[in-house]
Amino acid sequence: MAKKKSGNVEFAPRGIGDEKSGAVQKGVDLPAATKSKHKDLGLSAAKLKAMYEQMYLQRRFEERAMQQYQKGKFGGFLHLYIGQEAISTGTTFALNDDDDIITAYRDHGWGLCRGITPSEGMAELFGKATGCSRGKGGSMHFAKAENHFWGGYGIVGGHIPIGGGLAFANKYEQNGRISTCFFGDGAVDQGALHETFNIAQLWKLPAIFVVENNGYSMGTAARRHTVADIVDRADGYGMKSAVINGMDVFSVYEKMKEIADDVRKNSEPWFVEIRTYRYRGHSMSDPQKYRTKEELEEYQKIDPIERLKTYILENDIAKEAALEKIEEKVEQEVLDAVEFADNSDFPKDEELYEDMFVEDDPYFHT
Amino acid sequence: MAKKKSGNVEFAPRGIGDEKSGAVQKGVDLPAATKSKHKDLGLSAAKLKAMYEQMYLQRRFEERAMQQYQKGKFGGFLHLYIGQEAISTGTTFALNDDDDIITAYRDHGWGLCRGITPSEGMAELFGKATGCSRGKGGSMHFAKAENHFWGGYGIVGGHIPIGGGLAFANKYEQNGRISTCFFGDGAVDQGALHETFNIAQLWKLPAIFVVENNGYSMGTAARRHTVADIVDRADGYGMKSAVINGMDVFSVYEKMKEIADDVRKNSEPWFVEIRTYRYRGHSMSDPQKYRTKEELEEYQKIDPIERLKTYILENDIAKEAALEKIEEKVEQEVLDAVEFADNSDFPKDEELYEDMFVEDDPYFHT
Amino acid sequence: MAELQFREAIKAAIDEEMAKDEKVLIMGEEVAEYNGAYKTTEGLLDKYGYKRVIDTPISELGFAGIGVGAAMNGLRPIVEFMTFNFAVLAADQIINHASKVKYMTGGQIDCPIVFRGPNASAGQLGATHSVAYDSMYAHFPGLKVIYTSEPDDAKGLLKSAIRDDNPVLFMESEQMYGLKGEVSDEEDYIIPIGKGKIKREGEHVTLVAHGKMYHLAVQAAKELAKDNVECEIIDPRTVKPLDLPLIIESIKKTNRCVILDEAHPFGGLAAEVGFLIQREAFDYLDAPVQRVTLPDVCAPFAKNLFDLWYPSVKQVVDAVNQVTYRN
Amino acid sequence: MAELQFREAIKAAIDEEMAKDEKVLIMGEEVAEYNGAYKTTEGLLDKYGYKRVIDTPISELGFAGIGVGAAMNGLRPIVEFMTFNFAVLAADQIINHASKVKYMTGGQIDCPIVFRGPNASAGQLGATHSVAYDSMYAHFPGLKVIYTSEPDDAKGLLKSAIRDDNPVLFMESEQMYGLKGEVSDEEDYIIPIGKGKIKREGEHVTLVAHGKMYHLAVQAAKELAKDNVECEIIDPRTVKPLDLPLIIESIKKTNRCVILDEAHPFGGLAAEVGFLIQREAFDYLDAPVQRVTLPDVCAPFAKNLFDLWYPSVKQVVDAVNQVTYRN
Ligand SMILES: Cc1ncc(C[n+]2csc(CCOP(=O)(O)OP(=O)(O)O)c2C)c(N)n1
Ligand SMILES: Cc1ncc(C[n+]2csc(CCOP(=O)(O)OP(=O)(O)O)c2C)c(N)n1
Ligand SMILES: [Mg+2]
Ligand SMILES: [Mg+2]
Repeated sequence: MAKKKSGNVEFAPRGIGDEKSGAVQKGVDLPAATKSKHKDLGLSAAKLKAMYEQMYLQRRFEERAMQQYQKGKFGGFLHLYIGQEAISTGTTFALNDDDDIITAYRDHGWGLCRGITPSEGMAELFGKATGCSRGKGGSMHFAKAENHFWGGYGIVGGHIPIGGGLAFANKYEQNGRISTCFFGDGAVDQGALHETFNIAQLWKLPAIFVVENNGYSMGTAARRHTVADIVDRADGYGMKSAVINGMDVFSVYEKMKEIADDVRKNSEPWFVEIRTYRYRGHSMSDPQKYRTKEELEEYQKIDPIERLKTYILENDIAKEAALEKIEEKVEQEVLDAVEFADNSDFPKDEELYEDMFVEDDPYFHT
Repeated sequence: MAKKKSGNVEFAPRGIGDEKSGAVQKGVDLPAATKSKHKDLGLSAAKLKAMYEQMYLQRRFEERAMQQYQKGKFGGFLHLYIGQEAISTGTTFALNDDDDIITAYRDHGWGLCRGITPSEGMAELFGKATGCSRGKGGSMHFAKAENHFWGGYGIVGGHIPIGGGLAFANKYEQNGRISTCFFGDGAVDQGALHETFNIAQLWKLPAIFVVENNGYSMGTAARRHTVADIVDRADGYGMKSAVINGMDVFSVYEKMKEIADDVRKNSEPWFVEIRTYRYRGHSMSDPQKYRTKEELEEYQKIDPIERLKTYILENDIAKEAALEKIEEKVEQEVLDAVEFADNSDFPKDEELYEDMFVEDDPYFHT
Repeated sequence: MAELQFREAIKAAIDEEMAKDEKVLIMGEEVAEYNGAYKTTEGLLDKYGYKRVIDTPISELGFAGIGVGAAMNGLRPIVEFMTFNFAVLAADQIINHASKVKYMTGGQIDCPIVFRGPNASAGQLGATHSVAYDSMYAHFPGLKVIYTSEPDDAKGLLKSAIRDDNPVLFMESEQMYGLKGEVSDEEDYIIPIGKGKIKREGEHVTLVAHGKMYHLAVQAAKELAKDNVECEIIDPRTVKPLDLPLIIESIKKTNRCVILDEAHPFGGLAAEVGFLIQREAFDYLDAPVQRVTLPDVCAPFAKNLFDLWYPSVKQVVDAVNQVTYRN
Repeated sequence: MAELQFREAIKAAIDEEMAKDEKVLIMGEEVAEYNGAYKTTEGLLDKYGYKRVIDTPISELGFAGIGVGAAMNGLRPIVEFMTFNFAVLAADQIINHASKVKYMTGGQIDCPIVFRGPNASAGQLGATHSVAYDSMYAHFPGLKVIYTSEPDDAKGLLKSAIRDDNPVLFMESEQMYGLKGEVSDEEDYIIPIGKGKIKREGEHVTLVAHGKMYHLAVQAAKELAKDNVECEIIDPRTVKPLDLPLIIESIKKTNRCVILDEAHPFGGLAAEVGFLIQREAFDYLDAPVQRVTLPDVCAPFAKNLFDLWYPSVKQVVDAVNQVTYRN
C-alpha cells in the first residue's frame, strides 16, 4: 500500500454536499410500479375505498398526533410513518387476518391497519389507561395481540428473531398462518438479521422479512450505512427475494399476496425490500440536514395516497364527493380520538405493578 | 398450507444415517488444488523445507500435547488443529511478518507459525509461568502480540469484529500492514460476522476474513447449521471472495499471497473459504458419532503433510534422509518442550492479580 | 427416592414436561443429535423427534429470539445455552425483550420461556468461560432466576420453570452434572419458585449458599462443627424471587451471617443479600455480614492460580471465625 | 471557571484529547455528520475530519468490537453508544473481550478504549430505553465505570478515561446534557478515576448519590435542612473503582446512610455500597443503611406512572427520616 497522506484516510462514506453534479440525490431508487389494474388484482371498488380510507386514516391520525405532541399533550418519542402508508395498507389487505405482523417503533400505521382504533391509538400516545397497551407502551409499543399484531419494538433489529419465532410457532402448530416482520433499512446492519435469516432458511420457517427502506436510518443515508443493494443480502442465504415500489399500494398488495401464497405453500422464507420514503424527520427533534428539500419534494410528488385517489377518480370507481365523505368521516374519527384520549384517565397508581408477571400477586424485590 | 401430520414437522436438517445411498458423505467438497509448481510460486527449496518443518512441528506438537493431556499433565479444553496445518502454514508464508493474524481457540498451529516456540506453547498448555501467555490463557489463548499474532479467542465469532478493528488501525495509520482473521464454519452463523462484513466493506478495511471450513461445528455438519455455500455470504455485501483447497499448502500459499497483495493495494476486504478437515474430535471429550470412520479416512488419504513430503521427494527437492533429519529435529524440539513445560514453575501466587490493568498497583474490589 | 445424577434430574424434568405438554420443546447447540454437549438432553431426540428437539447454529441472539417469538405465539420453548457465558450474546433478547414484552404491551403478551444451561466456572477454562451470571439477570425486572445445588432441587424447580408463564432463567453447573443425590420420586414433583430451604440447622451462624457454593458451605460446616460451631445453611435455590423471610428468620436466631457466592463481588447476590439482611435484621446482627466470593479478577488458566481464585472452604471458615469473633 | 452545559463539557474533553493525541478517534451512530444524536460531538467532524470522527451503522456489536481491535492495535478509540440500552447488544465485546484480553494473554495486549453514551432513564421512553447499566458493568473485573453528575466532573473524568490505558465505560445522562455548571478552566483539567467527592458537608446523615440521583440528593438535603437535618452528600463519580474510604469516613461521622441509585434494586450500586458500609463501619452505624432506587418494575410510558416509578425527593426525605428515627 503506497503511504498516503493520512489526512486522506476516510472510513464512512460522505453524505450530501459531496456530490458535484447538482442532481437531486435520491434516498432510494423506486422500481417500476405494477401495471395491474384493480380488477387484475381482484380488488373490488369497495376494497379500493377501504384501502383509501385506511391510508387516509393513518395519515390524518399522525398529523393530528403531531399537533397534540407539539401542544405538549404527551411526551416521549414520536416517529411518524407518513409517506409509507402504502406498505402497511397493501400488506394487511394482502395477508389473512390471522397472519402475524410485527414491526419496529414506527408502528402507528400498522396498528391502525390491524384494528387498533384511532381512539385506542391516540390514548396510547397520551399514555392513558384506555390505550391499546394500557398506556404502558406509548408510541413505540402499539400492539393488538388478539389481532395478530404483535407490536412495535424499540431496539433496532431486536424484533427480527422474534418475527422468526412467530413463524416457528406457526410451522410447529401447522396452523396455516404465516408471519411477517417489518423493519427499517437501519436494522439491516444488525447481527440479529443475519442469525435469523440463516436459521429461517435452514429451518424453512414460513416468514416474510421485509425491510421498509425509506432511504435513511435517522440521519444516515442508506448508502452510508449499508453496502450493496439491501435485497442482495438474500443471495448469501439462497433466500427468495423481491424488491417492491412502496409508494404504490397496488404494487405492495400484488407482490405481497403472491409471496404470502408462496410462503403458505412452500414454508420457505422470503426477504423483501420495499422502497419508500419518510416525509417527516426521524422523530420530532430532527433538524433534517442530511437531505435536501428537493429530494423530499420528489417523493411527495408521488404520494401514495394521492396516487390511489387519482386512480379511483380516473377509473371512475368513486366520485370525488364519495372520497370527500370518507375523508370527512376519517377526520371526525381522528378528532373524536383526540377527545377520547384527552378525556381518558391515566392508569391507576397500582397499575405500575401490573403486567410484569402473569401472577395476580407477584413478588417484587425492594 | 395443507395441514400436515404434525409428526412430519422438522426444523434442523438431519445428520448421518439419513442418506440412503451408502456413499461416503463428505464434510466439505474440496476445490481443485493449484497446478502451480513451487518455482511458479517463487518458493525456494529452502522455503519448501521450512514449510515442511513448520507443518510437521504443528502436527507433532499437538500429538505430544494430546499425550500429555491424557497423562493428566494439564486440564481445561484442548482443541487440536491436526489436519488443518496447510492453512496456517500456507498463510504465514504468504503474509508479511508484520501482517496481523487473529484466530479462534484452535490456535496452536497459528501460534507456532508466528514464533511461539514449542516450549512456550507447551508451557502455556501446562499453565506454567513460562508459557506464551504466562499460564493465564491456556490452550485457547495462545498469543504473541509482538509478532502480530493477536491470539486465540474462545467466544465463537467474538474475534471477528476484533479482526476488523486490527485492520481499521492499520488503515488509520497507513502502515501498509493488512489483517487476517480466521474462524470456523460454526462462527459463520454469528451476527458478529454480518456486522463486521458490512462495516469492513463500507469502510474499505484492509482485512481478509477466512473461514476454515472443516465440515463440522462440534457435532454439527456444516450443512446442518448453515445454508448455501459459505463463501456465497460475500455476495450479499458485494465483497470479493474465493474458495481454496485447504489440504494443499501450495493452494493456500498461492491464493492467500494473491489476495494479500490485492488487499494491500486496494484496501478492500475479502472473504475466503478454505475447505479442510479436522482429524480429531472437537475437543478431547468428543465421541464423534456425527461422522463415519470412512469419511475421516478419505481426508487422511490426502493429508497435507504427506502431500508436501511426496512433492518434495518426487521433485527431488530434498532426499528422504534430509526430511528425516528435519523430523528428528522437530521430534527432539517437541520432547524438549514437554520437558521444559514440565520443569517450569507455575505462576507465583501474586500473579493472580497481575495483568488485569496496566497499573502497577491496581485497586481490586473485595 | 431414587439416586440420580444432576444431569439425569434435569433430563427427567424436561422429559416429564415434554411428555405432559405438546407445546414444550427444546432447542440449542448440540441438544439433539449429539445428545447435549453435557448430555442433559440424552435420548430426548429419539423420544420426541426432530420437531421438538432441535439443534441450532451458533447464533445465540438468533435462537434465543426465535424462542421468545415462539413463546409469545403460544409455545413453551426451553432454550439451552451451552454456557451462560455465551448467552451474553443473547442478552438483548433476555433483557430487552423477554423480560419486557408483557409490560410494554400492557399485559397482552405472555412469554413462557426457559433459558437454561451451565453457569459460572467449570474449572480451567479461562477468562471467557467462567463467569456466574445469575445475579446479573436478577437485576432486571421481569425475570425469574434459579440456580440450584442438588439434583432434587433441580428437578422440582426445572419443572416449575417450564410450567411458569413468565420467562425463567434456570442455571446449572457443568461441574455438578455428575453429582448424585436423592431425588423425590413423587409423581409430578414440583418445588415452587421462590422458596429457599434450610438444608442444615445450626445456631451459631447462618451460611447462605446456592449452586456449587452450597457444597463448599457443607464442607465448611463440617469443619466448623469439629470446633462446636454449628452452621445453619440456607440454600435460596431461587435467586429471584429471593426467599428473604427464610433468611431473616435464620439471622434472628444465629445473629451472624456469611454469604457464599461464585460470582465476582461487585453487586453480586452476596451484596444484595448482605444489604437486605442489615436492612431487615439490623438489631439482630452481632457482627457485620461477610461474604466469600471470587476475587475481582478474571479466571486464570493455570491450575495453581485457578485454585487460588476459586472460593475455598478455608475462606468460609475464616469468615465464620470472623463473624463469631473467634480470631 | 466557565459555565458549561454538560454536553459542552463532554465535547470539550473529547476535543482536547483529540487535539493532544492523533490516536484518539470517535465512532458511533450519528456522531459525525449529524453532529451527535444529543450533540455531544458537535463540530468535531468539521475540526478533525472523516478519519477521526466516524459514523457507524447500527451494529453495536460490530463497531464495539472494531473499537476493541483498534485499541489492541495501538489506537485510542472512543466508542459512543446512542444509549447504553443498545450497548446490551455489544455486551460480548465489553464483558468477554475488552475486559479480559489483557489478562488472558498474560498482559501482552492493552485495550485503551472508552465506551460512552447516555445511561438510565431519559423520561417517557418506555421499558427498553430506560435502564441504568453502570453497576452491571462494574460487576465484571477489568472494567472501570464512571457516571458523573456535573459538567466539571464529566470533563475532568472523561479526559482521564480517554488517557487511561484500560477499558473505561463513561456514562452520561440524556436529561442532563443541557444542565449547566461551573467547569474548571485550568489547562488540561484532569480528575483522577476512582476519587469521589464530598459535595455537601453535613453531620446527621450521609447521602451517597451519583449521576442524576445527585441532584435529587441536593434537593432532599435542602428540604431536610429546613428541619435542621444536615446531609453530607458524597458523589462517588466513579462507580468502579469505588472510593470506599471516602464513604466510610463520612459514615464514621454521621453514623447513618441513605444511598440513591437510578437502577433497579437487585445487586445495584446501592446494594454494593450498603453491603460495604455495614461490613466496614458496622460499629458506627446507628441505623440500617437504606436505599432509594427504582422499583423492581419496567419503565412505564404513562406520565403519571413514570413519575411514580422514578425515585423522588420525598422518598429520599422519608429514608432520611427513617435512618434518623424521625418518623
Ligand atoms: C439497537 C439500537 N441502536 C440504536 C437505536 C437508536 N435508533 C432508533 S431508530 C434509529 C434509526 C433506525 O433507522 P431505520 O431502521 O432505517 O428505521 P426508520 O427510522 O427509517 O423507520 C436509531 C439509530 C435503537 N433504538 N436501537
Ligand atoms: C458464542 C459461543 N457459543 C458456543 C460456544 C461453544 N463452542 C465452542 S467451539 C464450538 C464449535 C465451533 O465450530 P467451528 O466454528 O466450526 O470451529 P472448529 O471447532 O471446527 O474449529 C462451540 C459450539 C462458544 N465457545 N462460544
Ligand atoms: Mg430507514
Ligand atoms: Mg468447524
